[in-house]
Amino acid sequence: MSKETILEVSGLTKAFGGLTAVKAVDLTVQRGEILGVIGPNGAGKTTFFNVIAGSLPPTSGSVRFKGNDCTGMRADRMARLGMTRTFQITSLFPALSAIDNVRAATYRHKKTGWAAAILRNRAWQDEEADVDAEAMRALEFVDLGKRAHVNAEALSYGEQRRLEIAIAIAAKPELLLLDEPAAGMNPEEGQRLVSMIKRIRDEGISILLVEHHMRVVMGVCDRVAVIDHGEKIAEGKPLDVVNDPNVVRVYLGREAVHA
Amino acid sequence: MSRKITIPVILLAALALPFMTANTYFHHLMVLWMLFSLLALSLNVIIGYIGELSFGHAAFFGIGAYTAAILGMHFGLAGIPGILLAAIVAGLFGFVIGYVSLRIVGPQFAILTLGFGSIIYTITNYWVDLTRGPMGISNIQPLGLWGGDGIALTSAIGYYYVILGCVVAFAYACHALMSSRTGRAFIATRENAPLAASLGIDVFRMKLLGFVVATAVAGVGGALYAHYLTVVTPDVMSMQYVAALIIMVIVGGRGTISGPIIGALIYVALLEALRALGPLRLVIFAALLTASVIFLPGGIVSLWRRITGADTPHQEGAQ
Amino acid sequence: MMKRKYLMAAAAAVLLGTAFGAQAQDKEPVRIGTIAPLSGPGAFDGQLAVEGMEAMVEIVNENGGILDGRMIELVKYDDKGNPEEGVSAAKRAIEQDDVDAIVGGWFSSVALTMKEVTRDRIINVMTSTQHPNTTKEGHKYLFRLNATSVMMSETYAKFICDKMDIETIAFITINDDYGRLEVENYERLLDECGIEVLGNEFYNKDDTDFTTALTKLKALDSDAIYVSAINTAQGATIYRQIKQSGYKGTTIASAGNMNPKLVELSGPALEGVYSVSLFAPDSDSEKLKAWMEQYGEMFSNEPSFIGSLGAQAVELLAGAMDEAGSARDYDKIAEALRGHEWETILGTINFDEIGQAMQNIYLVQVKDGEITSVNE
Amino acid sequence: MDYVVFAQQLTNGLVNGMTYVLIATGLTLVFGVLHIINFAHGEFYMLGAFFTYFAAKLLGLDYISAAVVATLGVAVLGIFANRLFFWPLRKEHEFTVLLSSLGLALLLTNGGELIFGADPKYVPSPFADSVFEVGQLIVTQQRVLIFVVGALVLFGLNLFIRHSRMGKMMRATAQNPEGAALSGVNIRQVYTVTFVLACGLAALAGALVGPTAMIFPTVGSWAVLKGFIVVILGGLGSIPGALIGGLTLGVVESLAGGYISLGFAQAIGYAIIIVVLLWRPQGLFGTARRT
Repeated sequence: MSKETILEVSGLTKAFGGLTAVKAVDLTVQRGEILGVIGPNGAGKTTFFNVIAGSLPPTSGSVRFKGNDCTGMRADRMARLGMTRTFQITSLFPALSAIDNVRAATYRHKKTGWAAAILRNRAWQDEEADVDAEAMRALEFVDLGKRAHVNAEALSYGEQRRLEIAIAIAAKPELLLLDEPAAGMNPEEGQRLVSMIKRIRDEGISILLVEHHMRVVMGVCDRVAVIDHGEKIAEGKPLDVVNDPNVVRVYLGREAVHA
Repeated sequence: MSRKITIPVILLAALALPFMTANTYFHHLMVLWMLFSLLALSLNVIIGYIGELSFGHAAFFGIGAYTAAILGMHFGLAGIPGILLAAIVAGLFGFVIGYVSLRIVGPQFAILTLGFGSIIYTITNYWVDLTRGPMGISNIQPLGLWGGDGIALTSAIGYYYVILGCVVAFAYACHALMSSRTGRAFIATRENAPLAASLGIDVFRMKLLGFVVATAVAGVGGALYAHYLTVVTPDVMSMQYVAALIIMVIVGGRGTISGPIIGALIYVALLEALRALGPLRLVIFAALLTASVIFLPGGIVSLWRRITGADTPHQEGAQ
Repeated sequence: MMKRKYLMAAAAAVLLGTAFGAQAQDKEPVRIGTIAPLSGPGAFDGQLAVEGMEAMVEIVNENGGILDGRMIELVKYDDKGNPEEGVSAAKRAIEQDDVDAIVGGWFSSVALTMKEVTRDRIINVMTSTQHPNTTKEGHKYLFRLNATSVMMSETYAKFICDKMDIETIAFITINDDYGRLEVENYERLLDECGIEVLGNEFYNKDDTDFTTALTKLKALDSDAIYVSAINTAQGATIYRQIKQSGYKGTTIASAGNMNPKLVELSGPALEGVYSVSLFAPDSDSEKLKAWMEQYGEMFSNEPSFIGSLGAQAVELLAGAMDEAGSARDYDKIAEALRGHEWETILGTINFDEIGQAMQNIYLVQVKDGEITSVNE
Repeated sequence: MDYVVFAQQLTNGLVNGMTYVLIATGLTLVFGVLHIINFAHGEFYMLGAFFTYFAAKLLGLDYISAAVVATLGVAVLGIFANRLFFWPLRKEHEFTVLLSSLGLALLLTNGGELIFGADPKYVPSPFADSVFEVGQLIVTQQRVLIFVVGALVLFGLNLFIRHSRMGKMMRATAQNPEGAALSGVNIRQVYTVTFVLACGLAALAGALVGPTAMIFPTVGSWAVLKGFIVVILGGLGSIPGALIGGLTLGVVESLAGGYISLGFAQAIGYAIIIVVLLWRPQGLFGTARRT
């Protein structure tokens, strides 16, 4: 594992009026790493995630991606730099077929435009062939190859969540931000997700994962950070973190750590 | 596949259409059909592809018509340069208005375009020195190559072919758009803007691009219209035309290429067929319109899909 | 409601007209196309115009028709008061329905565009349009009945100068070519006789409230306010709001826009208001009386100026076709129209070289809710 | 003298503004609660004016009774309009619903022209020509009536939405239709009541404004245009927004017409709105979807 830092968050703070949802959080993601961010409900995980992903502007602090300052940068520009996110609530192009969902996701790393399509030139033909092949590969990666021509809205919930991942990886990001990918999944689907996330990392994509399900986090993350009341209270290897007295105290009485 | 056969057949039929009748009035109706097809296709870029609704489209149509008329009146330009300038002027207006309005989306955007449309309409009505006010500009020269070169298109059949050419070209451009990276970005923007942004698509830029293209093409339509009818009044910007264009796109089937063309045909043909009903005409028209919306929300094109069973492979639109 | 039923029946009759008409009469009818605003904001004016024509058609047909027993049939087209629709309607009338003559041009904007379709192709009698360009840039088969706004304002200015005891005047004017031309004319003409024009406010054709303009005009404190309103609804609102604003001076209605409906809608606000018109309902012309009687039998509306112009158009066409001995020999019909003076329901009329009619203009005034002509 | 003219123009603007408010309130209600852009809204204004006219003429009612009958009658029509044109399409795309309302608008205008006749009509009112004079300021009683009734109705509507059970259900539906349905709100009833209120408000506006101008079947398109402008200025779905937006538009038009140019008054009104929207794209009181 190389030691290159791909994402560096320092002193990140987000306040809504008088309420400070995120307080001076520092965090780094190394290239090729899977970092999990956990915390009880209402701890500020989602706000933290949205500020990093560019959906919300931070009150103070900075986010650096591959050494570039991208604090408060618009989501689409961050995506073009190589950072892609998923959404907590299933977010697809519902009226399009699964393959068209994924095709649209290849936008970032393709070049030809409308004019080339009108001319039907070589570059366009080559690229369209690439788009089709890449989209199919992404679908097969999440076991949806056979469902390629089904409209996204007609897929089952589990399939839709996997399609989201196919969309994310078809964008070929360097860093993937996953927002509670296991939300609403049964244990079996969760297990499938864990192995999928590992395979994504094997493709060379670094991952930052905000999650609620401990099982997923424990199974897949290289490192884990814990947030409570907007503050980072622990960071380290998953096993070390669950045994951290601070973490135990935060989770006790709210929910079992090993739930 | 069947597409390989149907498109040439349709094209041939469109080319042969004026020869089916010597009645010049039918030729006039054909010209109107093609003109509305072009306008409806352009509005379809906004409604069908970027998924916004514009109540200001007739204003851009009017800007194109007035540009052509004023250029002809003051500079004797009555040809291709005039049409290109009409497209540029309408597109520039589209750029400024889109740049301002597309910061918000959905119903707010729609009504904002209504406001801009009304402003343009009011100014056209009142700036008499430029536009000659409510009387409009009449005696606009017929279409030529450069203007003042003696070549002038005066027959309805001639206009039919010129506008048919524009419709075919723009329909092809729309088709190409849908199989391009840009088109996928349009549709992604329409279907789910936050997700599109997370994939690196600049949603605002895509919407603006679509809006500008649509307004520029509406400008071309306006210029052709002005040369064909030889008259333009501020009425071309009225709500009547705004409503007519929206009706064509949605009744035909938004987000498709055949839909707006069929919608335009239905609009022209139905109003003509109902003419004999006298005062009942518009009532029946409105009743048919609402019935078609309620029973066929996906537009006429969706009926075709329903009959043929399967989804067509080239389904650009979501109903 | 009766009137509605009648209109529906008339529409049905037009539908069936060709089929049954041909059976009932031996000879084919002469078909006159009329292009008028039958829907939209001008619909009422269009209705009045068409009613006037229908009453005259009835009179001609009852007297045995024209050209040795051919009946006249009206074919109605809706231009919605919109020039583009006017062009379409004219094309349809000529190219599809093959009518024998066209009566139209109620609104100037429609007239100016429609004449390009009818140019040198068909006899086209323009009615209420006042725009000078209608005939100035007209064509050899085009005739216009109404006086141009220039002719109207010259006559009217004379009346205003001679008969009304005012020193200052202000205008509220419709913002279009017609209105602008009127203001221009009057500023010059009234200035010549020493009446000072204190100001003018333009309103737009879709305005429904005029209090802002009237507040400004009232503050000018002129002896008279001249109201230029073609649209009956707008006119009535303006007259009422002038009264409501507490204005005490003289109100003058623009030329050719006084009609019974306006009087009815404006109520007391129009009492004593002057206008000029080609149509004086209290005239003692026998022809006019016959037409008004016929109109009263057929319709619930009062006969109006715009309707009388429609009737005059039918009357002239019938006469000229008879004289030409054909409904289609347009050169001969045009020659007949230009050839001599005609006695019509509105009195004597003759046409100049460009097809512009010359006829009497009366000064009228509303007295006890009736439009009455002001005699010398 | 100058300040009298100014005060007069301001008064004109406030009264005209209140008619815009009455028109816009129903429009904003339907959008706020049901997320429907109702293009036919202006036609209910038209119907309100015509029903008042016919109630007075055919039933021989005095102006106030006729206005009440017309308002209630059109409110009932709202039930049918909803059942036929809006409720069946509640799950369709917003563009489809919009087109349905456009169809309804065309149907009502042209149907109105056929049934009521194309001739303009005047709704007689005993208050139309009587004036209040405050110094040199002159206002007709009808215009005072418009302002007072408008203010009272808005106040009542506000109470209804804030405190009644139905008002709470409407607010719940506005925020989250699915959630509201799950928690036992009768969505169908909310649709009905919203349309009854909206159509009633539009009709009331028509009944009140009728005597200040002539009425004709195409007057609805004017009304809906003004309504949209006000609603977008105030913020779609916001009733305080409709109030402030309507009065602002009325005053701006009146002052722009009075002191700049009458012909451009409308354009100036729209231009000011666009400036406001540049500053607050969601309108003065609204929340908007942003790109």
